[in-house]
Amino acid sequence: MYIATKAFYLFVSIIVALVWGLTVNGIVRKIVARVHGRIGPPVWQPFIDIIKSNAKRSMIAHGVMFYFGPVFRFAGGLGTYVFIPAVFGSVVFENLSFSGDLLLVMYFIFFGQLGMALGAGEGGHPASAIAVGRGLAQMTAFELPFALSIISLATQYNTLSITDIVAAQQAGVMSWTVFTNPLATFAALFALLGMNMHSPFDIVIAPQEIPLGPPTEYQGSLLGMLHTNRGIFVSAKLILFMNLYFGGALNLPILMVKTFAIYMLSVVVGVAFPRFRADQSIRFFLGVPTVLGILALLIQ
Amino acid sequence: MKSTENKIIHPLENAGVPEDQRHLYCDASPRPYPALNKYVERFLNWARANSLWILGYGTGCGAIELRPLLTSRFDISQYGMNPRPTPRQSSVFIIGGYLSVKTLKRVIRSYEQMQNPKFVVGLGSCTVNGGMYWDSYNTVNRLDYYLPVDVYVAGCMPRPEAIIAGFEKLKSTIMAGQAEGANEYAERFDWYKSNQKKIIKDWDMPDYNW
Amino acid sequence: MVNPLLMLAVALGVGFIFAWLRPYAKTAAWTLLYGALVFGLAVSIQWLTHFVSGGVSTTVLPGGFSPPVGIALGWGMKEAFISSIVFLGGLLGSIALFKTWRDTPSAGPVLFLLTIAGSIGLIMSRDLFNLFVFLEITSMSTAGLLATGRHHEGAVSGFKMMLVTGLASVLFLIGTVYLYRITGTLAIDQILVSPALAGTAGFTASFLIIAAILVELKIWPANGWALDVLTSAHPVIAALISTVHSVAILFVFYKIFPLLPPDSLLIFTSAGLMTFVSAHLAGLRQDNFQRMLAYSSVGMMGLFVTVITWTSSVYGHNIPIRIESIILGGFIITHLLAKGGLFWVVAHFKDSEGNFDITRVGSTTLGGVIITGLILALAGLPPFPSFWAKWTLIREIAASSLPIVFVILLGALFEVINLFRWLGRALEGESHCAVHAPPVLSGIALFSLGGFSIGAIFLGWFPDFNISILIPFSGLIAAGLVAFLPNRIQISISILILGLAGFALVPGASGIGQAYTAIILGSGALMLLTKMEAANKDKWQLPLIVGTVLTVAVLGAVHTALEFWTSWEMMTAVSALLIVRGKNAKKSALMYWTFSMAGAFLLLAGLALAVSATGQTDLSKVFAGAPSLSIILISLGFLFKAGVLGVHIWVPDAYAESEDDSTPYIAALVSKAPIIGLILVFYYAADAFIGPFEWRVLIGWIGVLTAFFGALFASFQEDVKKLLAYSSMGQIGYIIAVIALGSYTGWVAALYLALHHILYKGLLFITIAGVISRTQTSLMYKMGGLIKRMPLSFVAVLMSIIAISGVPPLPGFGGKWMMYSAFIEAGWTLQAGVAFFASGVAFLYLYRLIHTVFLGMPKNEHINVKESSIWRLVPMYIIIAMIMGIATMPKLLLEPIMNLVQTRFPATMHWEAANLISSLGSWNGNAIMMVTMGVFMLPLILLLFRVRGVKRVKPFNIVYAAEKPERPETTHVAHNFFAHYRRAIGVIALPRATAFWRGVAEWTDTLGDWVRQWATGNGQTYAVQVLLFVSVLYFFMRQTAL
Amino acid sequence: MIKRSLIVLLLIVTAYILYPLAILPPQDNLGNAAAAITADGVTDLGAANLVTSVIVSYRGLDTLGEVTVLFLATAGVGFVLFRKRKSDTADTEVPRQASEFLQTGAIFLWPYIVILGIFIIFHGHISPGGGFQGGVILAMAFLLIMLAFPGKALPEGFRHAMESLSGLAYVGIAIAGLAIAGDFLNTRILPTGQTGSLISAGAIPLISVAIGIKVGAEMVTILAHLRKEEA
Amino acid sequence: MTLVSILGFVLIAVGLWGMLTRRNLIKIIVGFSIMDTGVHLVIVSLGFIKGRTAPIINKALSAGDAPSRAVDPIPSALVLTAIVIGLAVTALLLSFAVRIYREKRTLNIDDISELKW
Repeated sequence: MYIATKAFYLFVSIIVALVWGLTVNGIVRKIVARVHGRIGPPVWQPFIDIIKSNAKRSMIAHGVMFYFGPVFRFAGGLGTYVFIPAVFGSVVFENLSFSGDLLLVMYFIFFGQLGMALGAGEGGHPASAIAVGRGLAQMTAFELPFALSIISLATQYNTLSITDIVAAQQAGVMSWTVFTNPLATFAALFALLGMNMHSPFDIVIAPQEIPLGPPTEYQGSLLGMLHTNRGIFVSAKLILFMNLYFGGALNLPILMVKTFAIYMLSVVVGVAFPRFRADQSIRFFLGVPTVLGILALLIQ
Repeated sequence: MKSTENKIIHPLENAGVPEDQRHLYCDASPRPYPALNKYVERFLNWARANSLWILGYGTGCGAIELRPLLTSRFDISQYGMNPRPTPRQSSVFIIGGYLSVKTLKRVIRSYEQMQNPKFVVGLGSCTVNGGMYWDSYNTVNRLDYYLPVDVYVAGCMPRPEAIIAGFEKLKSTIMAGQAEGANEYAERFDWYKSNQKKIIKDWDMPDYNW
Repeated sequence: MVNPLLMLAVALGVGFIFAWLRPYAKTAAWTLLYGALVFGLAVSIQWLTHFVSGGVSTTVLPGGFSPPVGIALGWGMKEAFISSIVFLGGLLGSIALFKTWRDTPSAGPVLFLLTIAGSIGLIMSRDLFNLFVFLEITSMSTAGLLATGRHHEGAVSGFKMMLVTGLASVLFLIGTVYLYRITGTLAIDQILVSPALAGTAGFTASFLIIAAILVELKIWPANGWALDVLTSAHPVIAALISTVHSVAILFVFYKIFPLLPPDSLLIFTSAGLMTFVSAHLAGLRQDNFQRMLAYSSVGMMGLFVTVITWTSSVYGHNIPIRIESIILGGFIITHLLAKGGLFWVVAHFKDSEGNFDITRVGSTTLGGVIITGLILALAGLPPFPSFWAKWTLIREIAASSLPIVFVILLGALFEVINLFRWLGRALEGESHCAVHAPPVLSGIALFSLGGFSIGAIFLGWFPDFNISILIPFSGLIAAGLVAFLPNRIQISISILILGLAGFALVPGASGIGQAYTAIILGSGALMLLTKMEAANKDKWQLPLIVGTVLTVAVLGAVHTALEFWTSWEMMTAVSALLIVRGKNAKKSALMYWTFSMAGAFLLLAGLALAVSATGQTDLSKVFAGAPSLSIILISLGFLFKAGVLGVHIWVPDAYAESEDDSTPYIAALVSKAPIIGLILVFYYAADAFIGPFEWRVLIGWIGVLTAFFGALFASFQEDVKKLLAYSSMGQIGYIIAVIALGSYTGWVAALYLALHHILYKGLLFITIAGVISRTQTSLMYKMGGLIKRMPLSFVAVLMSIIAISGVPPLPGFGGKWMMYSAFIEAGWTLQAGVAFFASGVAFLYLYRLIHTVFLGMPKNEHINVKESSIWRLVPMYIIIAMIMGIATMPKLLLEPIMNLVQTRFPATMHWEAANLISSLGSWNGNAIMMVTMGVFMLPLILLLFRVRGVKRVKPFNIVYAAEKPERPETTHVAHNFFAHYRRAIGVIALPRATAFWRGVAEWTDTLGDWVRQWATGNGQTYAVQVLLFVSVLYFFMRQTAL
Repeated sequence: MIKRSLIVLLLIVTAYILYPLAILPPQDNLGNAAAAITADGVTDLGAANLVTSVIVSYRGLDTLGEVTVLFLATAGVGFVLFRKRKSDTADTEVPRQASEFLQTGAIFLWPYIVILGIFIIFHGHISPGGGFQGGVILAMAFLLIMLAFPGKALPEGFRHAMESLSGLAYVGIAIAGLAIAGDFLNTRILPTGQTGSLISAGAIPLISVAIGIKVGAEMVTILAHLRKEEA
Repeated sequence: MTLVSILGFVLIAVGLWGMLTRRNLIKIIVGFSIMDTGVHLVIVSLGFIKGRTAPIINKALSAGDAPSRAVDPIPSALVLTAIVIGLAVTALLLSFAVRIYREKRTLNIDDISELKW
């Protein structure tokens, strides 16, 4: 009985996160288009794209691993999400956060990326391999400030449990990590720019140079799954940041506001800056953000 | 539906590729994919029509007219259209003008690498009848001898407004379930292939580029 | 009891008549010759047993007059021992020379016999002038012997020798007569107690005598002549000079050095040390084996002088007999049999032109075994006598003077490097050399060396040593003896040996050590299964693998410091031999050997210091009471062996160049030895490692930086084995860092990580070895697309890279989780950050590994590659099953580990059902596994609905900008995969350590070259050098004496 | 030049080192050993020549060694200079004849020298002389012959036999001392007799004889070896 | 210090100089011999006591007088041994020189240093 209830709650939670994630994507595309002076696609365009991808009749696969790539990716997104408590105090949106703590979430992010990289690798397209190489290299760089920030948080709150961290921020706005530990927050927000792979850190998927990078050979349902994942993964990341740095959310509207606001940060940066080369972006992340992270550790 | 599935598809010869590389290419012939249940298909066609991802092939002069389409002046993204950098993910192939023999080869390869259903839009007179290059020794006069074309946009060059109109035409065709060029290509594969090979003397690709 | 002088008389008598008798009665002459030697040996041994069982030393008075009017000869245990050695060496040497002697003039054997007789005289005589006579007898006879073997070099070096020893004997003579003039007697014992000795004249006279003896002892820098002599002499004669003659003169030194005041002992010690170090330093540059042996002999003399004078300065005249016999006896026996054995090897393999090619030695297996044994014996490795001598010596010296320990160990390091280099060359002979008969005589020497050692152990000379520690050695021999059997039987027997060793070792061990031993043996046996695949071309490999596994395993079962050191040395030696078996592994094995030995010597210094400081033998008590310095030295030793940043340069080559089938044992098992070592140190050493500074913190930083740079270097490798090697380096870095934490969580993490490292590194190396054996290359960019051909191997690699990277749900995550928790708990936040960075960088090489090998474009030449054989797959999948099992139920594994660690630290983690709760967070391996399965199945099922429409295409069916790919080689992105990363932060990955160590090596080499150029080859210069040496020595001596 | 200066410097330093020895005043009393020997030498051994007593008996082992050294020199020289005869030409070559003075003188002097040698050997224990001195004189006699008549020499076999047997005899006497008197090289195995008479001093004369023969034979051998090289 | 011992030391120095500076093997051996002779002189000088006689019991020296009137017999014995040994060494050195000359046709010590390093 417990399991059935849990499964139902989980299902609801996942659907909400997925829909919200895709909607945010749509809104952002609209906003970006407006900034460009365009009308832009409808907000629901991401949903149509997913349906269309799945509506492809034919598909090709380069091998089993190629086929599993999106599965890994999606499982990674799902897993990341289900290990994060989405709404503080909610039974439905508590997800499966009892399985582990912050470290689990950080490492589970790799799960999808690794699987995707493998699938892309089996695709055999040189651009995929190049892009994976860039992606991994960039990842090592932006994970460093993020990790330093997380460690700083762990020592600040003396816990690694996300729920506990959120609980510690419930004393008011000024108890949010962004105010109590701004250095760690900024380090992490820099890392978020990298994680979201928006410009200027989008060398990995540079469409004109290496056609979209890893997913260049993906099509049809496989591509659809990658797009679906984008929805849930964005939600997961944003909710994680919201929980860690912005006091979490007590209900869904607050969650939506906060996550949207966090996402807007990378969007704003993204439309304002051109693209870094891989080595430039690596050096960037190992510069100011890392120093911020180290300071966050040392100052405590 | 069953009959098409069970149809024995003879392996292709792939004579164009060197012998020691043949194992690196898939040697299956394309096959047509039948439509699903009418209502499901109608829904899917709606999605297909509203999420047209473009593969632009801009070797001809027509490609210059695609830029305004993508930017704020005309902004086709409002119709759910988007350029994609790879044929694997694109659903509409825009041939931006005349095709020389050399470019035709690439066009065929790219077209075959798109996934069913896929649509072709020919831009400009050159794709219709050769246009001003009709008597050139090295250009192709009629595109639909080599690929199934869904919509021609005539003009030399057609204005962006005309292209948008062409897309609207394409959309309605898709919604009507009549844009089955991919299946046609598979069904008349031998005919198309022989046409293509007639023009392209140095056929150095596999016979079907999966 | 036979009068010992009869030995001398018989030898002289036979010497006198041999030449005359030989033409008339050949057989009788030879019988007499050998009879005299056998007689002497028998008499000496008879006396030796007499003395050992409590007999009292006697004085022999020829002519019946006691000193001062007559000559007194001493005869006691030491004399009997040395004379046994002399006769044994003489007998073996004469056997080796018999063939040469048969068709040369009688003078050869006569001179040989008289050398022996003269040496006996030197040993017994306690009269200065009599010593002079016997000195002249031995130097004349050896000089004459140099003409053995028709070569003018002998005459040249004989001339030099006569010139220098003539000068030395003049000094000796002047000193002798003046001592007589001053004290009125020539008997050493009376001179020693004479009050007149104290004056300036007495000092000067004594000094002259001792300086002369030092010249005869070949003390640097007055030893150029000796090098030339030993180089040019017939090898057996060189052996005679270097062993029998030198040992006799050494004994003279032993008798007369008390003539000088005790304050001067330090000068002798320094002179000895300088000789020891300079000889081995100069030996580094030798490309002539015999000259290298000459340097080694000279070095040994230096060590002897050091030992004698140093023990005397510590103990006065009451040196404990056990210490003296273990140290001096051990070294002397080794010197005689091992060095002699090597000289005999040279003699045995010299061709008719007098050229010696060491590769011939290894042309037969037996020959290889013999030279290996001899060289290991000379290098002071267990179970040979010199090993015990080295241990006792260092332990004794460490009690009073650490600098001397370091100097000795430095010299010893040069020596072992040198020896191993030659061993590498010798073993090459197996492949490209016509078969030459093995040197039986040297084999006998080797055998008796081992016998001495084992005998000493059984006699109970080492109460802190349990014979079971030698199990690996017997295992190695046992596996070697069955090497002729069919492959699979052989492997079954080897596995059986491992099992038996487990029965013998595991019950005796306790705690962490017990678990360690069991795990090492178990995984070793599992990995051995892979060898069932194909018959072994290399007869050595399997025994060495068995030996390696056993030596690594036995480290967990030791109880005393000596046992620990013994097994450590065995492990070093056997693993080095395993590496050197690789096709082009000579250089990398040498590097491995160098760094391992450097580490081992640091360990030795630390252990010796700890043992002498605590006065304990039990490992736990030794570590518990050890001074900080010793803990630092010991852990430094372990860090060397672990290949941490800075000393890591041996790691990649050693792994990459060893045989593909051997690498798993080195990478997965041998790399655990320093880990268990560190754990044992920090387990027992209460808080000793918090000295003037936080040593732990330093190690922690070294650990995480090793982890980081290991991962970074790995990312830039093209050779798959080097990649894995650097990966191992990185993983070991994590383990070291968490051990250094010294906390409950840290140690649980360390043990957990170590165990996993065994599993997945073993798995990876087995799999990759399979891939390499199929593709015939280890360069990754030459592979590619193998997933189609070797899917099962792909899955294995996939599993292991997920496990290494720490991605849930596989158990690697548990290790990472505990590691970070431990770091944060301890407040090591920056270290945690570096560790995290390192684990991020690890993704780079892991992806590169799996991508460039298994994904991407298959190459045409690998089109027919098959999956690895079943004998590889079975162990692979057993390991995978274990990994999966641990992933699902980590509690099964973690609970015992936590119980073990709980004996040392208070627990800071506990279980709630399947949930592991730390002070910071929680980890539920079981739930994670389930959730992951769930979230994986969901999209998979979704996709499976569509699987019908999927067309499986071939590698070249890719979008290639509307072109078709040209060739797989140009399409496979593999070479310099992380070029952009190199461009970004490659500047910190420059091979600085390599450059540094290369610089060290070059400087050492240059220094060695400079030192060896001291021996100019000009006899006159040598004479000048002798005079110079005497002058300089005089001024040093004056400082202390007057 | 540097080397020379270094050597000069070293010689000065050596002189400095030896200086404390060189300035020792001449002794005016006998040391312990010498005092004991001069006091008891005659009664101990019965030899009038105390130096011979010391050589043969008190420090007999030195002398045995000394004989061995000489023997070694012989063997060594032979061994070092040994070469397989390449052809017989070296032997057939006629050596240059010595002058007539030398030849006549040699024939004339030879018996006297031999007699002198034998005398010195036999009287070593009662007057200055002994085995070594006499042996060398004997050798000189044969050297004279070798110089005067190249190609003539003591037969090699005879020399070898003398060398070996005299050496063996020495060792034998030494062992006899061990067997009879309990000490190796004890010369008192024979009665010491009347000091100053020819038959006295125990085995000392016997040893002198052995030494004399051995020294003589070996000197001749060494010379023979070295002379052979001229050719 | 006696005249003989001074002479001995001078000979030692002269011999040493010859041994270390001459290039010709034979001259080196001669130097060695001179040095050896010097040592012998030194030894002999040590046993001599002014005003005493040789330690031979005869009409000139009765057995009872020996301790007070005889010189030290031991250095004489030692010097005999030393002389013989010196002779043997010289012989051997000479034979090496002969052998070297036979095979290398040189007597220059600088030419026979090929065994080095």
